[in-house]
Amino acid sequence: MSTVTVFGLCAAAAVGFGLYGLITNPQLLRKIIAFNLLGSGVFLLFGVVGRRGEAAGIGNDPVPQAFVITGVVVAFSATALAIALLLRLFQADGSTTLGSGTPPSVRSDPPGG
Amino acid sequence: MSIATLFEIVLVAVMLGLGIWTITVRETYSAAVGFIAYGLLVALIWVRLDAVDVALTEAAIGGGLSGVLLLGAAARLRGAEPRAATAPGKATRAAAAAVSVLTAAALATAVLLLPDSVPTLAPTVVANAWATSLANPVTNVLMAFRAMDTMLEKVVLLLAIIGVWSLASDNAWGGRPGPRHQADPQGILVFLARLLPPIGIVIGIYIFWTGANHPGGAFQGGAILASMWLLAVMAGLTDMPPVSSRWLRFVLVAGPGLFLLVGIFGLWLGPGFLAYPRTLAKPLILGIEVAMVLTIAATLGLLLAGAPERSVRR
Amino acid sequence: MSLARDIVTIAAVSAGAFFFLAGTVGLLRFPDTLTRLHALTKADNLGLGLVVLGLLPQAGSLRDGLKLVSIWLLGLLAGATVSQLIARTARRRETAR
Amino acid sequence: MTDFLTLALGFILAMLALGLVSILRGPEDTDRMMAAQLIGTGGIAALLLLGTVTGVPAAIDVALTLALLATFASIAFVKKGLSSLDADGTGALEEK
Repeated sequence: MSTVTVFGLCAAAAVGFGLYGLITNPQLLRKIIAFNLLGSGVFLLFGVVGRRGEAAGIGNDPVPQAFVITGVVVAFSATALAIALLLRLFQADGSTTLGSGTPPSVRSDPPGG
Repeated sequence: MSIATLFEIVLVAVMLGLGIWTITVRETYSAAVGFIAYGLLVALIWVRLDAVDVALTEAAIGGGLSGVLLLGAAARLRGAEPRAATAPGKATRAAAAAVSVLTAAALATAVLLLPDSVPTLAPTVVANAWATSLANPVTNVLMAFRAMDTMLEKVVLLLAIIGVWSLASDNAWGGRPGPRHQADPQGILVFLARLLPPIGIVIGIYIFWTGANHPGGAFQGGAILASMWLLAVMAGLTDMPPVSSRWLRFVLVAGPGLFLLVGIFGLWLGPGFLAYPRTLAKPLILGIEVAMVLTIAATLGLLLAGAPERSVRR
Repeated sequence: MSLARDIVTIAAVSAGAFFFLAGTVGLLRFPDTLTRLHALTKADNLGLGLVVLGLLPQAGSLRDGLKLVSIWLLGLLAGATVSQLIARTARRRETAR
Repeated sequence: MTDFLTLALGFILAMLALGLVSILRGPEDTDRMMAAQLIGTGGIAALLLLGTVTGVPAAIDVALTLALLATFASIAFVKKGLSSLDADGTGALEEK
């Protein structure tokens, strides 16, 4: 087995675990973590394909590398925004899930202080 | 099987074990810890794949900033865990497992059946490196050949920070994010927060500067600077600025703003948007990167700090 | 010359690996936070230090060597500070009981 | 030489995994705080060895970055632990 095969299969497995966690975990924070896991698997697939494209003295095709760096930054921004939304939901509603059931009684903020 | 392959399998096994653990463990807090370790192992894999630029980013984000972000959220939500909602039923779980296994299997098949002829853009990148006189191919792609992506990525960071700020409650609008940390003058934390940031700032600037010719760059350097800033905040040596302050907003838009200006400049004088004049390519790229490293450090620090919580009015 | 370097590397890296082993065994076997912290610092300071020492002869340039040493120094600084903080937390938790 | 370093690398990784298992199971929060520290040092040692084995000298820069960010993560971790202690009502250090 070559490096590419081992890490490629690992990336596929990471995507699978991430997807499973994303669907089955009711906690929103856990969903965010699982989504990051899924994302890292996708990025690794880029890396594996880039590794195959080694040429001209560069060990890994620089174009997918640049894509992954951009992707990591965007994923981080999305994670930060998602966590801020979650914390706000918790503050307003006391819940950490998007469950059905009783409609949340949104406590309005005290009028602008 | 060679020793190298054996090592790779050990690495992958530990990483996937951590991945499973992160998904299945009961406490969210532990899952966040697991995710930090996972990020570190992913950085190791990137080094093994000879993509050191990505490894640097992953070490800075996956192992560092993302982990701290998740831990902070997990610590805050801790009390809410016991009354967590019901887990999905057996049927849902089975369906989810089936979907996940199918997806993973499809990807694995794709990996195993990759065609023998390998498309690569590496020779093209190397052949065009003269245009910028930078030796790091990844920086060339990020800052010149696909500069549009990088510019828009900075805009995404900016949008994220606007999104986070707009979640502030009415009485904290425009205020300072996070709690005020009290400095304990005798404390070990204050000692560290005085000693480490100077070293960290030097290393951050080094990582940024070396990005022209070796792995590194503005984003990775900015992440280090942001962590040093937050360390000083956590030790209570300084406070987060109110998000309504002018200079802070100026720093936040400086990077993408300068990028955009240079881009329009290229449209006006040169052949197209973001086309650098040949003689000025390197100074222009460096100028954009200097502005960007500051913007990135401020943005990452503020993203980690979260929505404003304290009013500026006393 | 190259042989002498390799011998230094093998000896120091083996010793470093041994301290990582010792630290891990300590973490697994010791009963409470403070003793485990004691085990952890072995892996922290000596393990990393010996690995760095072993890699120094393999470093390509003086600059790489300096970076290696500064990594170890940073590790020492972090280890000393963080274990102090953890120990303090453990102490506070115990008095709180 | 490369083979020996690869072996050492695999060994340290295995130790890291074992240490993580013991710590992550750990009943106390302080045990988990140690995890962040262990990940930092073990990971740095592994990165340095990997850089030498794979012939990527720039791995040293990754290790340098990690040394700083792992310290930051550990401190953030301990701080969070301290503040959760405060939330238990044993002291008021933070939160306004």
